[in-house]
Amino acid sequence: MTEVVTGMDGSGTTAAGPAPAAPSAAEPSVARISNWSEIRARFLANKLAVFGLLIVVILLLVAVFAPLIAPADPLHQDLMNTLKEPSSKHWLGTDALGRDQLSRIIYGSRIAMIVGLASILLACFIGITLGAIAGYFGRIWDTLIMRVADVFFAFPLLVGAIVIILLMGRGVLPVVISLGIFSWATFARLLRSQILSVREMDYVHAAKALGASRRRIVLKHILPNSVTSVVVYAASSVGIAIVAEASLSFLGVGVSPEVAEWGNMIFAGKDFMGVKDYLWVYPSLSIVTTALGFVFLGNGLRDALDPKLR
Amino acid sequence: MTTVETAAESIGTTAAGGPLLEVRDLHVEFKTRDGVAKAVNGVNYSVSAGETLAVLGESGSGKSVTAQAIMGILDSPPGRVAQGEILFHGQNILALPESERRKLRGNKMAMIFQDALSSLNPVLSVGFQLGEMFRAHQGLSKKDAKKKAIELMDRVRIPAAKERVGDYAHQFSGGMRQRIMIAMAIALEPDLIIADEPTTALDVTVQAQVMDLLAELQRESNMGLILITHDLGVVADVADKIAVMYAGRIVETAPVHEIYKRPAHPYTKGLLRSIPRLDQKGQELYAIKGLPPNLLAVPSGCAFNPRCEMAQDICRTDVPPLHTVTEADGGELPGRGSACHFWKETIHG
Amino acid sequence: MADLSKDDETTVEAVEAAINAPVDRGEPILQVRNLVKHFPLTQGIVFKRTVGAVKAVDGISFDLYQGETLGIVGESGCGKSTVAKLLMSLETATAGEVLYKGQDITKLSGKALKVVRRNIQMVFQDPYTSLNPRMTVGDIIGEPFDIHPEVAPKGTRRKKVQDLLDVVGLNPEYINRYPHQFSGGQRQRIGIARGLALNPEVIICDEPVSALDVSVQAQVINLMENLQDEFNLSYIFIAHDLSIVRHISDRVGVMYLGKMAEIGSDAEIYEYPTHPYTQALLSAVPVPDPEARAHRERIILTGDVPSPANPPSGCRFRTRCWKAQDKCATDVPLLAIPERFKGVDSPAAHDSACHFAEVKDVVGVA
Amino acid sequence: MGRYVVRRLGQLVVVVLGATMILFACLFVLPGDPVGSIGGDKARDPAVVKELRAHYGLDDPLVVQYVHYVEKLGKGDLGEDYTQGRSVNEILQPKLVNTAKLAVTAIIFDVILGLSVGVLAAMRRYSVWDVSVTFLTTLAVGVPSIVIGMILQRFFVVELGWFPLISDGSFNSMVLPAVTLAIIDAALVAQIARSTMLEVLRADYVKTAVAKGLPRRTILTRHIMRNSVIPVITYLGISFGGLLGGALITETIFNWDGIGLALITAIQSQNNPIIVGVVTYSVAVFILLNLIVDLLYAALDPRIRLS
Amino acid sequence: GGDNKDDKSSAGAGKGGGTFSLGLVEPVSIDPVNAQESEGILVTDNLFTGLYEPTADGKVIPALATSKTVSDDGKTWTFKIKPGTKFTNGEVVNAEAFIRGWTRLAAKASASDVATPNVGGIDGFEALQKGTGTTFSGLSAPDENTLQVKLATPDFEFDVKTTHTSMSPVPKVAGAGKNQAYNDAPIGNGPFKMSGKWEHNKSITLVRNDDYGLAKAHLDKVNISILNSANASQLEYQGFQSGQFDWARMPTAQLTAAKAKYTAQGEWIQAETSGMNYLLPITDNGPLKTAKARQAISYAIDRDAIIAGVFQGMQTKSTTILPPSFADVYTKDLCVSCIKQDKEKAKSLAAEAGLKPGDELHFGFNTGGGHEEWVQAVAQQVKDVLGLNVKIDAKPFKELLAAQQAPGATGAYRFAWGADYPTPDNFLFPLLDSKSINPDASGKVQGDNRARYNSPAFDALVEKARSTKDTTARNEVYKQAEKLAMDDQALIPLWNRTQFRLVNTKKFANGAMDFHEDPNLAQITLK
Ligand SMILES: Nc1ncnc2c1ncn2[C@@H]1O[C@H](COP(=O)(O)OP(=O)(O)OP(=O)(O)O)[C@@H](O)[C@H]1O
Ligand SMILES: Nc1ncnc2c1ncn2[C@@H]1O[C@H](COP(=O)(O)OP(=O)(O)OP(=O)(O)O)[C@@H](O)[C@H]1O
Ligand SMILES: [Mg+2]
Ligand SMILES: [Mg+2]
Repeated sequence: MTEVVTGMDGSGTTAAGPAPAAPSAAEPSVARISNWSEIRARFLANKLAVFGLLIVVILLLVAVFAPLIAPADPLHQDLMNTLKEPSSKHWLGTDALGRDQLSRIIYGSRIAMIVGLASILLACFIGITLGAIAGYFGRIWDTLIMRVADVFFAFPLLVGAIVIILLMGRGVLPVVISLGIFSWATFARLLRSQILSVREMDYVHAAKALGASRRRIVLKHILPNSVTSVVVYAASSVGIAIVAEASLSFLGVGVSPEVAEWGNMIFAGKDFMGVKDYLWVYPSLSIVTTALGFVFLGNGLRDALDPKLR
Repeated sequence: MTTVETAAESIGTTAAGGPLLEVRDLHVEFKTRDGVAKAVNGVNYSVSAGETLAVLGESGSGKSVTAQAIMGILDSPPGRVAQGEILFHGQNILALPESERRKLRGNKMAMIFQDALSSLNPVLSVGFQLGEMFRAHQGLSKKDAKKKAIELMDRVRIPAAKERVGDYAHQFSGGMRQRIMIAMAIALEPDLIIADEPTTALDVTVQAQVMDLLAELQRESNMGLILITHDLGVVADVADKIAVMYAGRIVETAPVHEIYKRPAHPYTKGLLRSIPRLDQKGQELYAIKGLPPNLLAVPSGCAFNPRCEMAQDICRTDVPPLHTVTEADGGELPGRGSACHFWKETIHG
Repeated sequence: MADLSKDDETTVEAVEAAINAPVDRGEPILQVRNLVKHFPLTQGIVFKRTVGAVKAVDGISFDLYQGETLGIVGESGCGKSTVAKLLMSLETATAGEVLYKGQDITKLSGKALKVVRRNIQMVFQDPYTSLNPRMTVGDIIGEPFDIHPEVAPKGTRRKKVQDLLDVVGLNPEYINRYPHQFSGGQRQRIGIARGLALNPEVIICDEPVSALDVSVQAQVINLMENLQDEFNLSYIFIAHDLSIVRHISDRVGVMYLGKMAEIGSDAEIYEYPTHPYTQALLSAVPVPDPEARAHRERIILTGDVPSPANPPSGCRFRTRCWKAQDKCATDVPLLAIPERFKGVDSPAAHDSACHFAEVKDVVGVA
Repeated sequence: MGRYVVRRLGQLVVVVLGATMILFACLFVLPGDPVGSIGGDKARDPAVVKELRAHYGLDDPLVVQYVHYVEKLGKGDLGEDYTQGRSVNEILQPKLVNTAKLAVTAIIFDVILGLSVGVLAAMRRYSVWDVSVTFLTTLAVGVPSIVIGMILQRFFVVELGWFPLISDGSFNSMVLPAVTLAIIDAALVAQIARSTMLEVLRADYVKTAVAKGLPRRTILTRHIMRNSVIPVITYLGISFGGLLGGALITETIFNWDGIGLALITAIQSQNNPIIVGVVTYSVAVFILLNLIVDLLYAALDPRIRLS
Repeated sequence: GGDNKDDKSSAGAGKGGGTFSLGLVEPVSIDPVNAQESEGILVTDNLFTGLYEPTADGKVIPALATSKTVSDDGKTWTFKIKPGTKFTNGEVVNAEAFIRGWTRLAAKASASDVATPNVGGIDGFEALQKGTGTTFSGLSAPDENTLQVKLATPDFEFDVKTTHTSMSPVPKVAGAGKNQAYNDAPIGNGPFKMSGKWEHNKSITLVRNDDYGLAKAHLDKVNISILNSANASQLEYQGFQSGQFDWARMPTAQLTAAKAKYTAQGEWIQAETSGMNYLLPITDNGPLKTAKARQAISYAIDRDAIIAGVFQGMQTKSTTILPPSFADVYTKDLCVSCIKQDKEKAKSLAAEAGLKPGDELHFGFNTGGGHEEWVQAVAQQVKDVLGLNVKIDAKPFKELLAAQQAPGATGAYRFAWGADYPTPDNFLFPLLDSKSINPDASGKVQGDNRARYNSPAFDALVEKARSTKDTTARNEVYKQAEKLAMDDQALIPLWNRTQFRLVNTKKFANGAMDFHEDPNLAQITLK
């Protein structure tokens, strides 16, 4: 998150870190150090990152294999067994329609993953494209894009999302689109400020001096060196998007209420606060865990993607 | 200010005559993710009042870390003094409690850093930062402190000091900033100043101005000066004696005149030979082969051995102690030492 | 950006033909004429207004001959790097010409410029920021071949990269390593290898060794000299360390505040400097010889370098010059052989932009 | 600097126009007839409907409506709302004040809580304290504020009875909503404060301050805190948009009569003038706030010149 | 409202004084001219007293009226008004005050939502609505305390309509309908009066009217906190629990727990009110066009299971269109398909109606009303039994309304109807009479008959009932009409509108729910 801020005011610190202690060049390493294996090694050395990855992978697996894992159909109502406390039969109890909570949470991970990932991917896509244009081409593009970003930035996320959803109707796609559309501005700003500093790096001049095309300079030199903070921000935003989606459900504009989705579950369960707390506690925990997983993963990725960090 | 005479105040009044500062077998380590980096490995040197000791050596050899250990401003964690003594006016300051050491800093010993811009707080006016010294150590009022700050700025020849006392670091040129750093160091007339590469970031003409000023101020108040640098030219200009560091150790010590004439360590020798000279246009430059050592994996034996042309088997196994260097006839050379198994061959060969 | 119309096609061919013509040793390969670069000082975020200009380079002329090394010295901010960038067309010149084999490269763009860029390369000061931290050494040195595929057929590239590593004295097996795994000196070698990849004729070195330790600096300088001999390169060598410049250069130009103060052969500049600024500069260089310190006369300048946004009138050095007179404030001294040395067969008779030029030996050798 | 402020205010106009334009485009292609919402849910006489449409200019093309809106906006008039026929300004201004009260209190919480927690974490880096701060702050961001708010309400209002349920404008009734609103930002502020502190702690000028022999306290307050607070302020400026989003939920839970609640009600009843009004206000406030942040920024950091 | 017959007894029943607090959603209006929903009515009913009043169990009792007569043609009504009562500003309440109020209600400028159903039948209404006239030609005051009403069409239940709060008298200061000062602080003749003005979205405070012309209230003061609709029942309940409110609704989810907790203390109020919950089928279009299809749906729903599972037994199944509180006409089990789920019957009816498994059925409901659960249960049952592809469509209320009104709407909608006054006509005519479809040019339904039920036979029966003077006979006709509509399954009854309230019995006595589901403030006494 910090990167966001320092990025915002344009004082992002991207200068190459201090000179590392001289590497042990004594023994020529013959081993082919591939890009990925090195990143992987750095990543795996970071316990928190691995923990985050574990959470995310488990969630993804759960989402993909929900039908195999879930003990029951998340939509199956059993009106004779409504509001049953957690038991061996229903590990996390049943809701007001006698649906198995555990199964709903398991299926809910699908929506969470889709909404969380897709909306952030969308925001990233728009934000990175526009941020790159603004940062690299500067001038009128910069002014134009940044003013538009200001507009979106000043527009409260939930408000924007609600309007779009009213426009498109309820459902997963509108939620994804609206969250994406109203969160790209941060990505664009972040990337732009990073690019502004990377743009002046000597290796960019070197590539220009070689006669490299703009495309090449942007794609090979500028973007890879400016997206890390975007990656971190994106990862932490996944959690924010999931929370926002849950809030939309609370405000009655999320996905359709029968859908097994964490926000819906919290929304339905909140009325039972103090009576049947398990109804809102477990879905809330699911959201928190997911958000934590992505944040850890993001921070880990940033560290791993940076070959300088050791 | 206080009635109780603290240890720090008593320092400086006792033990006159001996060296001002003596570093004995100092070891400093840093815990890093990849292991313990032994940045300083048994450094010995001393400075007397009015004397200038130049500490030479390439990047990462431990010059700054030693200085920081003396000042007590090591990054700790991860750094720590693992072993050794630092005697200031004969008293081991490493044994003092932090509150006592704080009173020494700025007051009895001061430090000038390499990069003046980043060493000055960007959001406080330079006058304020200068005055702070007097407020913290002498309890002066804000107004008096400001007056003192102006005096100081005058003293380091900052034009229009009165008008500029409220300016911020970024509003001064590089040379002026460094002069402000010097002003800060001499503010309380300390006994010892450590200047860590004070001019590396400056242009030659400005560097000359600043070095001159520093030398002059030192002479005026008879301070001990430790000048850290890797510029042999600067050393030749101002130093009285020299200590050369390599991989966390002192590899050679000598009075300034001696070392240029007769280096007693192959590293020093290589260093001197590899400097291009303004007054000569030679052929190919001499170059020390190989690379500086990795502190996480310092070569066994003499740390310089992989790069040394004279290296023999013993160099790969035994760490050479700092030999006292003698003339060919056996007469001792005062102040000279070399940590080379083959110092004789080096100095006489 | 370039609109490659038909006219441009012919230009490209013309340029290609021109630059493929060999140049004899001792002939000028690069001619710089009245080069000017002003950076606009702007205010405002939405609507930018120009409120002035930083006169980073303000009318500079010199020649670079085939096979020689031209050193350029001067204090920080005097415009050295800007000159380098102009020569590389990394910045667009405000005025003036840079003629490479007679082609004005400041007017070229697109393909034609790309052709020229094959022949002029650059080595940067900071070995830490001049290599993309996310590319392997192989990719960095191989990038020129990706950009100019005609230079090396696909299959041969890896080999070529390894050869280049060998040439600059690095183990060819390092090809898959990342820049951060190398020391500063090694990184600078990688930068040099990248510069050499396209077999350029001219290499512009912007302070290539300033960031290196003395013990490593010599290795790099030696390498550069060897490469020059081997590949018949012409160097423009920018530095603020006058000793290094003297060591490597055949001719030296001294810059002050966007202008060339003095230019001549190395002996002329170091032993017979006629411009006061050159003299001050040389005298300020610390000499690694304690014997010299007693009998060296040093000229300590007062004051700081003025801002290039608002340079002094007349001679730009006059605010710090001990010889300055009224004339210096009004007349801009031209870079030419000073009146009093004209026709004199002496090393002092070289270009110097001072109204009161006179020889003063400050190095103490001659 | 005066010029700078003027230009920033000019920018405000541009952004407000942009935002309202987007909103207009969205709102008026919405399904449903806003006139249906004028008054209650009852069916009404077509003649009346027609007249109402004319009164609110709803039969004009979108562009004309927008131009009318902008014209009025220029005079500081935000139009009339649909349900009560009252001036939007008149309706929203007291709510804006209420929300502002809440937001300011929340921001004060943010700063006090976030800054102190973050700074402590940075000072005791790698300690149990530091790790738990990292963990808890991440946690706080991950829990929907609905849940936080309802837990607080249940516990402190219903169980303990410490705070009134219904706001009476007193500070006491503001505590819970403000805390709910503040929690996420406080967590983020703590994270930011922690990492900038770590950066500042390593800065050379801190080393200088230590080398000067200054007391720890002085170093902390004068040299460290002041430099660390700048990114925090920036963050608070830009987080305002999120704050308003949070206000939607907080105000609903705590029945706080602010613009968030007004917005929710307006959205549910398609009371477009109110929606547009709220967004206009909030965008304007957002920009004004960031202008203040910039000025503050310049006041705190002399390197920044506003020109 | 007050009850003039129990004057003495109620005055002596409890102690006076006390402040009663409750939470309320922001009313549309607290000026009778546009008061319409239970929130607005709560306030206006206590600020104003009209001719007649409804009782909680659906009877009509006189308030200021001392007698009524209707002509045999059902077109002329004469009311005698209790003399000498006053508005709180001292003005006398006489026939003129009623004429003033009703004229104001009908005036075009007032743009009242409740004018047409209440005074629409009076001569001269058209002119007022169009703005061409300023006086109500059908109203006259033969003397100070006599009000004569001439109707354009016969209406033997006009007296019932006068129970509506909009039919209150107003003082001269009321002025035009749109009168911000009066709208926000109405001056009336009821048991309470305003203390200060309406603080929008914040509060309304009432204090006792000590000059009230009928039985005086006991409470000193009523504090009404205005709550947001999205969270109101939650807030009310929490407010009650924490002792900040003396009256509260509660979220459905908390009903069981609340009942268990508060029954013992006698704080639990439960009543079936004059409201009904239905599934509204669109009868002119789409899958539910035929009566058989609608019956199939009705049979497919297991109301008992939903009541047991979702409502935890807190609702009562309904089998009629009219609410049980209309005791005179109520005929249990009129809706045969409602009595018990019958999957086989549902399937065979569906087959006859041409409803095939996989057919799409649109099912709309509004968010924010706590309907999510049972809607899903109903949808699931229909899906399970008939194999229909039920598409749940959740929308904010206004949008749902628009969707129901839209030309070409199909499927079923959640629907509930509460009576404005206690007469079958108030259900049957607006909901099912073809005149209440009232489509505009585009086909958008403007009336309340959004099921678009169109049966000439039904219309004729309603017509007939309206022109029957004798109450018992009239009720018989209404019964017939209801049966007809039920046989056509014009609406699908689900459950009665059972309402639950909590009232603070530690401090107060006599608290109960009135006809509009509001607390009977005028009767509440301090303990
Ligand atoms: N805070 C730290 N954490 C880890 N290692 C450190 C730290 N500070 C210094 N070191 C290590 O200690 C060694 C000695 O550093 P030092 O700064 O003393 O070198 P130096 O001789 O001053 O070099 P230079 O000429 O570049 O200033 C270096 O290898 C450095 O990596
Ligand atoms: N892009 C730019 N915009 C505005 N001013 C610039 C720009 N680039 C350089 N300058 C200014 O032009 C002047 C010359 O800069 P240049 O980098 O050429 O100096 P230099 O001689 O290379 O200095 P150094 O030795 O520090 O590298 C400086 O005052 C600098 O601030
Ligand atoms: Mg150092
Ligand atoms: Mg430069």
